[in-house]
Order: sequence, then structure tokens, then C-alpha cells
Amino acid sequence: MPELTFREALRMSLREELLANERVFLMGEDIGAYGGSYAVTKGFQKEFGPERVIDTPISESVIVGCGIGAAMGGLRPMVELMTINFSLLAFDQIVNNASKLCYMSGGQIHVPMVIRMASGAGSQLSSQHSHSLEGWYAHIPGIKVAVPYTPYDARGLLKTAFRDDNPVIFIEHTALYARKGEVPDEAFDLPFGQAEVHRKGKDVTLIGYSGSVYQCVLAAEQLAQDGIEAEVLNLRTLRPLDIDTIVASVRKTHRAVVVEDDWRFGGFAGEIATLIMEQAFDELDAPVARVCGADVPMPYAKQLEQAALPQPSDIVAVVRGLI
Amino acid sequence: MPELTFREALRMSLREELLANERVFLMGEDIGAYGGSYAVTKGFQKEFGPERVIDTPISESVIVGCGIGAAMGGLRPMVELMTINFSLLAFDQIVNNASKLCYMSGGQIHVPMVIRMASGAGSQLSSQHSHSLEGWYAHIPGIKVAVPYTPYDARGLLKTAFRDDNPVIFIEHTALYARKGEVPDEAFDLPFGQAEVHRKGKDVTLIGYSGSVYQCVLAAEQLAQDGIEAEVLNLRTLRPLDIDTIVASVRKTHRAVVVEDDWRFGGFAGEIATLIMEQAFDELDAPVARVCGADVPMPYAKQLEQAALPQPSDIVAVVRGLI
Amino acid sequence: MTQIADKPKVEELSKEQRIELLRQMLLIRRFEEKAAEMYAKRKIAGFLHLYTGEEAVGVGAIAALNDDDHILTHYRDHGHALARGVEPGRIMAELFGKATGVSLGRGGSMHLFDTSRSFMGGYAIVAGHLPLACGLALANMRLRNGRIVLCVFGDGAVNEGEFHEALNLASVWKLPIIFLCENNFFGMGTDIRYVSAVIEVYKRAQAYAIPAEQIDGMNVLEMYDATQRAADHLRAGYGPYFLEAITYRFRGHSMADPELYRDKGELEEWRRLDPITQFRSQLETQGVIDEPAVAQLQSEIEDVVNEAVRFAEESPDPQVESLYDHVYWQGDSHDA
Amino acid sequence: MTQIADKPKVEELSKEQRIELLRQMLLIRRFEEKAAEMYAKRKIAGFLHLYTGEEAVGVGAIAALNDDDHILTHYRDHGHALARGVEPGRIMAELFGKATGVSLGRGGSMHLFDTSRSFMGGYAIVAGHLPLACGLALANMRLRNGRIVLCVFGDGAVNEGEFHEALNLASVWKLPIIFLCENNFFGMGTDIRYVSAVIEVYKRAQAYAIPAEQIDGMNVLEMYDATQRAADHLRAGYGPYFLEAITYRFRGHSMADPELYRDKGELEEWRRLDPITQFRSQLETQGVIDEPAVAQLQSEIEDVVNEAVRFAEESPDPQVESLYDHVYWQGDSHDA
Ligand SMILES: Cc1ncc(C[n+]2csc(CCOP(=O)(O)OP(=O)(O)O)c2C)c(N)n1
Ligand SMILES: Cc1ncc(C[n+]2csc(CCOP(=O)(O)OP(=O)(O)O)c2C)c(N)n1
Ligand SMILES: [Mg+2]
Ligand SMILES: [Mg+2]
Repeated sequence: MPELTFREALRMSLREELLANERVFLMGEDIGAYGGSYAVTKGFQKEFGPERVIDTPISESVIVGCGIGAAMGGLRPMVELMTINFSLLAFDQIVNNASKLCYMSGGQIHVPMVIRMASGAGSQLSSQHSHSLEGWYAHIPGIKVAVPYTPYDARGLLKTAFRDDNPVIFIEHTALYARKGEVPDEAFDLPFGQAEVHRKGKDVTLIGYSGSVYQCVLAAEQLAQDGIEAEVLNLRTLRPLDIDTIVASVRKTHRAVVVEDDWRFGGFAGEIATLIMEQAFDELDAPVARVCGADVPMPYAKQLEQAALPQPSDIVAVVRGLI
Repeated sequence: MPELTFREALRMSLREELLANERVFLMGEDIGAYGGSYAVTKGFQKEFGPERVIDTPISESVIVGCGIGAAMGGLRPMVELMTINFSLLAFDQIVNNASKLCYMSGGQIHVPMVIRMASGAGSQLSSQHSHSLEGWYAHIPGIKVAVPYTPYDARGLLKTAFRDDNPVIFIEHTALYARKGEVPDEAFDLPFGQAEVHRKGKDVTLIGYSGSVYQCVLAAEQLAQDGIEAEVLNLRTLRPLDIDTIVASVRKTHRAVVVEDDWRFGGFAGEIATLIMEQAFDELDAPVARVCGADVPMPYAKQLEQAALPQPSDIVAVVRGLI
Repeated sequence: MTQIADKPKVEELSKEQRIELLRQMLLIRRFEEKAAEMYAKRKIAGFLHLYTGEEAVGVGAIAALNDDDHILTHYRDHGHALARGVEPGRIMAELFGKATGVSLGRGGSMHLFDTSRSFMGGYAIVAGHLPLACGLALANMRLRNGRIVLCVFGDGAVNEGEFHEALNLASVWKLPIIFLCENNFFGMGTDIRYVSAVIEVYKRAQAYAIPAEQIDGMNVLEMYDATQRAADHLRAGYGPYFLEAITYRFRGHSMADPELYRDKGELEEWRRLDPITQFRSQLETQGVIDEPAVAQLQSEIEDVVNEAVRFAEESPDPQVESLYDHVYWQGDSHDA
Repeated sequence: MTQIADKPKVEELSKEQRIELLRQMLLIRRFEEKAAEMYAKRKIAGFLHLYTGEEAVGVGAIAALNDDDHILTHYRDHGHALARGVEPGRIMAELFGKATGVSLGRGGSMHLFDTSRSFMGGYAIVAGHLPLACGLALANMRLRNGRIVLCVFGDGAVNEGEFHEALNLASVWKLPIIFLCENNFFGMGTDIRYVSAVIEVYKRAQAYAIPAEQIDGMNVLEMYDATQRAADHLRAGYGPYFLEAITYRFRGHSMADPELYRDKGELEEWRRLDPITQFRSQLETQGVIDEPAVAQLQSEIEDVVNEAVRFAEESPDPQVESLYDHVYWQGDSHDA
């Protein structure tokens, strides 16, 4: 299989959708002339024209609301919100309209749209530009949340997002765009709600999604050196969440660590830990542990930012504590 | 002690603050001429004048942002957002400015403000008007979240909120406004981060906050009839959270149920459950259980709405399952 | 209900067509009086916002549109739904929270939907539906289906950020939307003069280079005429149009409103301009209709409303088992 | 740095005062060239947005204010901070992420704060600081301290809902705020013509009944003059004032910008209008300053900038133990 970057994998799937379905269009800030702040849509406006790849004003709320309305009207919009930080300005549209229209209309209306946004910290963008809030989106009934880790995930999950007839929040961790991985040329869908066992192991289950899977992988490699075989799960979607794969792994390892970039207190890691307790309490040899971001606004200084983010060494230390 | 309603208790504390500190002012939609959508500020504009009790345009983002700026400038604003549903439109101001200014300015700026909002469902207001999202606010570093249950809580926690030099989200469950309870005339502060053991018991710990404490109390009464003594905890604040009181109770009862109106999946109940597991794993005879709102946009029809909300009978059934 | 065909110019409206406008206003008035009655009897719960006094705005505007033009409105939506021809029985059933309601009892008064009539819903977040109107209009443009969008909101919505974002986008992209502001001078209990920098709402459209007019919202024919003018502008591809309808609500903001904020005198002034009495006497003096004919109309409407209540009463409650239905889409995909 | 005293009318600016304006522009230019150099050397990370080409806007505007007037600006904030007199060393240290930075290394380039100089910060959410300006102005009004607020933002911020909400509120409450829009025709890579319904930004202020003017942002004296006019208007209690400064950024949006969206020709056109060369030659022809004096000024600035870098270099990193400091306020309460 050819090697592609996460970015290239996204581009491949987006191009296919634009080519295959004329009702698909892209809109967002700087996705056209500028090429996308993370260059995901670079060249698309030239190729597909300004009616298919639309630059918008800096108006997050109407960008998302307009996407919802366009979906109601028969199109299939892909809205890019640049980053999850700015999505807070469109939060009302996502929570009160996108997620509720199907239900409150008694099933008359549906909102087939994909909302892409870059997420995560690590490049010293300071507090207003370093959020990892996908857990908030996962909390909303009526929404689905995809959190790809590999380029393969990116390609497959994005295709599935375009097949879905509900609003899908599609999270792209900025640290992943340049990472490479094998991706088949031919199109394929990756089902939502199916986690990947990214690395097999028997001693402990490390649960990550999006960027945090990488921290799990690095930790697993360190642990392997002391003969501890960690199983690494890549969740792929948070809503729906594949709790079965998680529980199956925990039944085998009897220990679990959830790793998340987001603030620890009140974060999504708590949901995963609780579900494991609810469904596999008697299988647990130790409480499910969490390695999460520090409960602080993200600082700019490198040392502080790194200290605020979950590190492989933190995971290793926690695992040692469990075993 | 005199009996007051939750609403009267709030009014008493608000009046005291307006009288005691001329830097205190109230602003929000319809808090003046209209008297407040839940009549909490009724008559205040007449008494204190339109400069102290200010009617605002329907512009949630600037209402909160203006409050933040006023706090930066040396005043002590109390912003009323009418309901938590509309606070989503001010979400960016709360997340990106109110909670971060102290940190990102290196401790130069502080934001002493109180943001009051009605919360909760139960009166058939349908999906856009029935949120219980205090868990989201509790997730934000730099913010504090008060969730009074009794009129006594309302009076004391609101005073403390006005003593605090950080942004405080003050949650008022609409089902509580008319409920009565004993409240001392003289002013007093209720410390943040100290839960109340609302009812003593030894067999199971029922954990609630704001409106859900009432469901716990009703369940405890039913359980008492079969000789099950439930301890009921009233958290009073979610951030800071009094985990010590929770754990102390669980060490005694060895069983816990967290009750929350909000959607179950990814809700704050998961944080509480996880903290209990992390800090009292060996004390647990059963997994911590959750009784929460159904994962659906709130429907209008009475039967559906009631089915979507945690009921005392649900709590009772879950407790029976634990024992 | 008889739909007004091929939208003649206002001066060419036939006798029947003008009587139909009166009928719609009478129906809305009576339907809501009954709804208020049912609310008092606790048959209806939640919020109930009546359109009483503002009937001419929705009736005149919607009559000037084609049946497949999209309508989006706010929570004060009974009048717009009835004017668009949504079945009174299914609306009343929705207010009763019954399974037969237009939104299957999930939406209630604030969230009436009937997509079969291109009635795209009532929304309860002030100004939250304006962005949706942009999207629907964009879809109509791309699909070249000739449909336009009527987006109705109040004077209070004008100060929300989404109003600004939506009008700017609509103008830049020349989206076929009629922005119809129902200016009744109050947002809940707040007087527009205390919260709006420019109280002549239509002037705000200048900031977006959107043509705008102020109309007498108590005059159904003026509403019809202006809306037709706006619709022609849109259909010619010139982009959005802004209408400010001056009107007044005769009842409280919702059933809960103590109405401490406005004096009864002002209310009485406006009652003299009741859009129904005005239009009725106009038709009478023009000899289009007479006393008995009106009585006849009213008794027909009485039957329709009573039938609506009966239908609602006798309809089944939603099944609790259906709680999780429609959180996610269960139907077919609309692309392909 | 010598502060311009008691703000004379522009035509009465002394020789020294005019030279000071030139000095500030030269300092900003040189400081940022150095910052770009340090960014290339990875001494500075994150986003770095340079003000190069726009110096006259901030320098002219801020010189017309009193030292205790509040300033709020966007992430492109080095120029405003330097013009307000924030220490170059502590700014550079902030860019380096050092413990001695103005924001203790927590904010970085986009979040410079120096409350001791009423510099209330750089903000990175477009238009997110406009509501804060309303609050600061409200506080100043209530405390009757005579201070006004300068709120700086770009042309891209104009389409955000918060722009609308803030201008409406400021107008209704007559808040003493100068809204200064730095119109450089681009929001990142997006040309204002494609996203703004009305591209003469100052005209948008009409919708809020706020007096507004468009100024040549490449002319420091015009900026000074207009800002003084605006400040007088505010201090007289007439409420907010809106200034649109026409300017251009000579560099990319940030260091990461490939600049695919604008042609070099346009850029060259604007470079001819470089605010520094313009003002410098003006002062030279007026005989206010000559070649050697400028050289002298530049070498002094070179020293200041090098000293700033040295200070930043030699300053300690923030202690990791301090990670949780300042999440909540640790100082005294400001009421009582
Ligand atoms: C975003 C938001 N803020 C506040 C409210 C509460 N609210 C409901 S209706 C209303 C007044 C709206 O007034 P207007 O737009 O003039 O419509 P009218 O009721 O007069 O028809 C308010 C403040 C809301 N529903 N949504
Ligand atoms: C709410 C929000 N949306 C998007 C962005 C990303 N962004 C950063 S700067 C910028 C362009 C702003 O342009 P303008 O206001 O004209 O300021 P300029 O950079 O030209 O000085 C954008 C879109 C952001 N920071 N905040
Ligand atoms: Mg109104
Ligand atoms: Mg710009």
C-alpha cells in the first residue's frame, strides 16, 4: 500500500466526494484562496471552482448554521471550522440546531453534514488556540464524533462521515497532519463505532483517540522494554463509542489507562473509565487510571506546555503503579 | 429560622450585595422592567436605578463579555443569562476570556464576576430550552461552579460567589425557585468545595446537586420504607468539588449512585464516578452507578419528558440492584 | 384551505382571494384564543406565545409566496403555520403533545414543522434560525429550483450576532431570502428604545447593502404587496430583501407574562388598529363582504377550531417506547 | 521612552514629539525584524504576526491618548504594546517564553499584557475582545475616572457577531470607546471584497448611529489627528467613535503564510507608501531631522532591540512547578 500523510489521506477522500457527488460542497474560512490553514484543501478551489469550495467571512455561527440549512435544503455540506477553538462561537448552532432538528421535527428533517476542525495543542499556540474539546461534542445526542489517528483512519472515517445522514464532527489533531501511514488508493469506509486494536498486549490496556494514541504507542514501546505488554486501543469514534472492544480488552488485561489531551477534570476520559467500571467491574485488578491534560489554560512556554500535556513517561509511570 | 423560597433567598443576597458595594451591578435580559424571567430581580431596577440594574439587548456574547471587561475595570458585575440554554451563545467569552485572562496575563488580570443562569428541564419547554449543562462549565479551569439545592444554599453560596475574585457560574434549577426552606436573616457565606450530607445513611450514598438532590431525597424516603438507609449528598459546588466528603461517605456505605439531569453519556456524573473509583476502589462493593437524563434532545410531550428525566423510582431500582 | 393562485398584484386580488386573507386572520385569532383556553385548562403546557394582533404580517407575507417557498420563523409560530396551510388539527395536537402533532409531540408550540408544506419550523433560540435561512437559500440557488426563503423574526433578534452574520453572508452571496422583522417594539418586556442603537430596524439593512422597507404590519394588503415586491427582487437574482413590519402584540409575551412593562393606554391605542377589524370593515365598505357572510365565515372557523381540539383531545399520547426515535435520521438519504 | 505630554493638536506637535513618532515606528519595525530572525532560529515559537507596514496606525493612534487610557488589541499586538511603552525586553522575553516576559511566558506573542501601562492585552479570538472593551468603558464611566478605551481589530473582525453586539451596546450605552479597525484588506488570505457586504468598513458604523471616518493609516499624523478628534468626542460624553485606518501588511499573515492569495505587484504598490519612509522624508524636507540624526536614532534603536534580545536570552525559563499558578486569582480583591 502507498504511504500517505494524514493530510494527503484527507485530501484524497475530500476530492473523491467532490467528484462523486455534486451536492457536496466545502465551505469555511480560508479554505480557498489561502488553501486552508492546514493546507488540507489546497488547490481545491482552482479545481472545483468557488461554488464548490467557498471562502466564508469570519463568522463561525453563520458558517455552521448555513451548513445546517444547506443540508436541510438537500445539499451535503462539509464545513471547515479551521480549529476547534473557534467552534465555540458556533456552539449554539451545533447544540441547538444541528443535533436537535431531526428529533424536534419528529423525524421530518435531517442534517447530513460534516464539520471538520483541527484540534489539540503542542505547538505553543497558548491558551485560546490549544483546546481539545471533542469530549464536549461527544456529549451531544444527535451528533457523531470521529477522531482519526492514522492516515488510514482519516481516509476511511471521512468517507463514512460523508455517507452518514447526521451531523458528524470530524476531529483532526494538528500533530497528525504530517504523519505518514499506509493508505489504499481505492475508496473504503471505516465503520463508526468500531475501535482498532492498534497494538496487541496482555498486561494493560491503553486507551487513546486522535493524537493521544501516539502517546500510548510510545509508552507501550517503553513498557515492552521491561517486559510489560500493553494493548493499545485507537477508538476512531467517540460517539458512537465502541465500548465492547474496550471491555473485551480489559477482560484480558484487567487493567486500563485512558489517555486524553483534554483537561482531566470533567473530561471524556471519565466517561470511558466509568463505562469500564459499569461493564467490567469484577474484571478490574486496579481502578481505571487516567492520564490527561493538566487542569490549566494552556501556557505558551514550551516547558510549561509540555508539562500540561500527557507524556509517554506519565503513562509508563501510571502503568507501573497499576502492576 | 424564617422560611423562605429559593427565589426569596437569592433576592435577599442580591439586595445585600447591591446595598453593601456600589461596585456591584446587575445586568441581563429583562431583569429590569420585566422583573426577570423568573422574577428574581423583580423591583430591583426601581429600587437601585437603571445604572445598577441594567436591561440589556438580546446579545448574550456581549453581555458576558461586557461583564468580564467591567470586572477587569474594577467593578463587580452580576450577569444574568436568563437560562443556561442561551449561555451557549456566550460560551466563547466564558471559555476563552473569563476563564483564561488571569492565567494568560501572568496573573495581572482577574475577573470577579458572577454569572447566574436558570437550568434544568421538567416544564415541557422542549429541546432548545431544557438543558442541564453545568457539567460543561465544571470542566473549565479558571471557572467555579455553584449548584445550590436548598434556599439556604442559594443564600449562602451566592454571598460566597460575590466574595470570590474569579468568574463564578451560578446555577439555579427552575424547579427550585418556589421551593421553601429555612434561611437565616443574617448574612453568611457557604464555603465553596464543601458538600452537605443532606441525609444520613449507611447502606448507599446517593450523590446529587442542584435539582437532582430532590430526586435523591425522594428515593431515600422510598428506600427507607424497605429498611435501606441511603445517605444523600448535596454537592453545592461542582468546581471546586468536595471529593473528600463523597469518599468518606462511600467508605461507610461501600455503594454509590450519582444522579444528574444532564445527558448520561459524557456527562459530569462520569467524573464523580471515576473519582470515587480512583480514590476508594477497594471500598466499593459494587460499581458506582449513574442515574441520568436520557441521551435524547428533550421532547415536549409530558410522558416523554418525564421518561427522559431521572426519576426517584429509577434511583430506587438501581439501588436495589446494588444491594 | 383554498390557496391563492398565481399571486396576482395586490390590486388584482379577487374577491375570493381577499376574503381568504380575512379568513386566515380570523382563523389564527380564533385558534389562538382556543389555545389560550386550553392552556388555562392545562391541556397545553410549556411556553405558549400568541400572535394575536400581528396576524396581518404573516398572512399577508405568506399569501404573496409560492406554496413551495421555504418558511422559517421564531417560536411565535402558530400564525405562520396556519397561514401556510398546516392542518389546524395537527397543530393543536402538537400543542397538546400528542403523537399526531405535526412534530409528533416532540416540538410543542415553539417548534412546529411541516416540511410537506415547506414550513421549515419554529425556532426558540432568538435569531438562531437566520443562519439556517442562509443555508436553505444557498441550496435553492444551487439546485436552481426557483424556491425562495422567508425568514421571520422579531425586533429583539436584531441585536444578536447571528443577525449580523446572516445578513452579511446573505448579501455577499446574493442569497434569495426575505428577512421579515416583526417589529412589535418589545423583546419580551424590553422596549426596543432601550436596547437598539437604531430603532428604525429597516435602516440596519444598509450596513449590508440590502434593500429594505418599513411597512404597516397591521395592513394585510400592504404586507402582501411589499412581500411580493421583495419576492420579485429575489427571483430576479438580486439577492436578499429586508422588510420591517410595524405591528404590536395584543397579549403578553407568553402566557406567563405579568406585563409590568407597558401601559394599557398604549395597548388600547394599538387595539384600535386591529388588523382584522380594519380589513373587515374595508371589505365591507367595498361591498366585498357583508355581516352575514362574515358570520358564516366565523362559524366555519369555529367548526375548524373545535374540530382541531377534538382531534387533539382524542389523539393518542406518544408512546414512551418511542423516546429514542429520531435522535438520528431513520429515513432515506437525500443525495443520489 | 519619552511620553508625548498633554497631547497638543497635530499642527502643534513639537519637533521632539514628531521625532518620537518616527522613533516609535522605527523601533517597531526593527523589533519585529529581529523577532522574525529569532523565529527562524526557533527562539520564538507558536504564531508570530508582524505589524510591518501598519506601524503608523498604532503609533499615531496611541500617541493621541493619555497614558492611562485602556488599550485592547488583537493578536497582531507588538506594535501597540511598544507604542504604549511596554518594555521591549519584557516583550521579547514573552516571545521567547521566558519567566520575565510581560505575561510570565504564559501568553506569548498573541497575548501581551501590561496592566501597569493600561495595556489590557492582545487577544487571539477574532473580535472576542470587543465585548471586553464595552465592559472596561462601562467601568470607566461608572468610576468617573476619565479614562477611555481604544479597541483595535482588523477588517476580518467586522463580520463576527460580536462586532455587531459590541457596537450596538456601545452606542446604546454611550460607552467611551474608540473602535479602531485596521483595514489591511485581508483576513488571513481572504480578500475583504469576497466576504464583506460593505467594504468601506466605516460605513458599517451607521447601523449603530456611531460617528465614523476613514483615515490614511499610512500617515502617522493623520492617525494622530483623527484619534484625537475621536478621543475628544468620547471625553465630551458623546459615546463611541469609529475609525477605519486604511493600511497594508507588508509580510504574510503570520510566519507560516505561503501568501498564495495576493500578487506581489499590489504589495509593491503599497511598499511605496511605507509609513516610515513617508514620514521620515516629510520630517527631512521640513528640516526637522536629517540623515545623521536618523542614523543616530537607528543605532539607538539597534541597541534597544539587541538589549531586548540579550535580556530575553539570559532570562530564566518559567519553572515547571509554577504550572498551576494564576489559574485562579492570588492577589487582593479590587473592591472595598
Ligand atoms: C438567544 C436567546 N436569548 C434569549 C431568549 C429568551 N427570549 C425568548 S423570546 C425573547 C424576546 C424576543 O423578542 P422579539 O425578537 O422581539 O420577538 P417577539 O417575542 O417580540 O415576537 C427572549 C429574550 C431566547 N429564547 N433566546
Ligand atoms: C473566531 C476566530 N476565527 C478564526 C480565527 C483564525 N484567524 C486568525 S487571524 C484571522 C484573520 C483576521 O483578519 P483581520 O481581522 O483582518 O486581522 P489582520 O490579521 O488582517 O490584522 C483568522 C481568520 C481566529 N483566530 N478567531
Ligand atoms: Mg418583539
Ligand atoms: Mg485584515
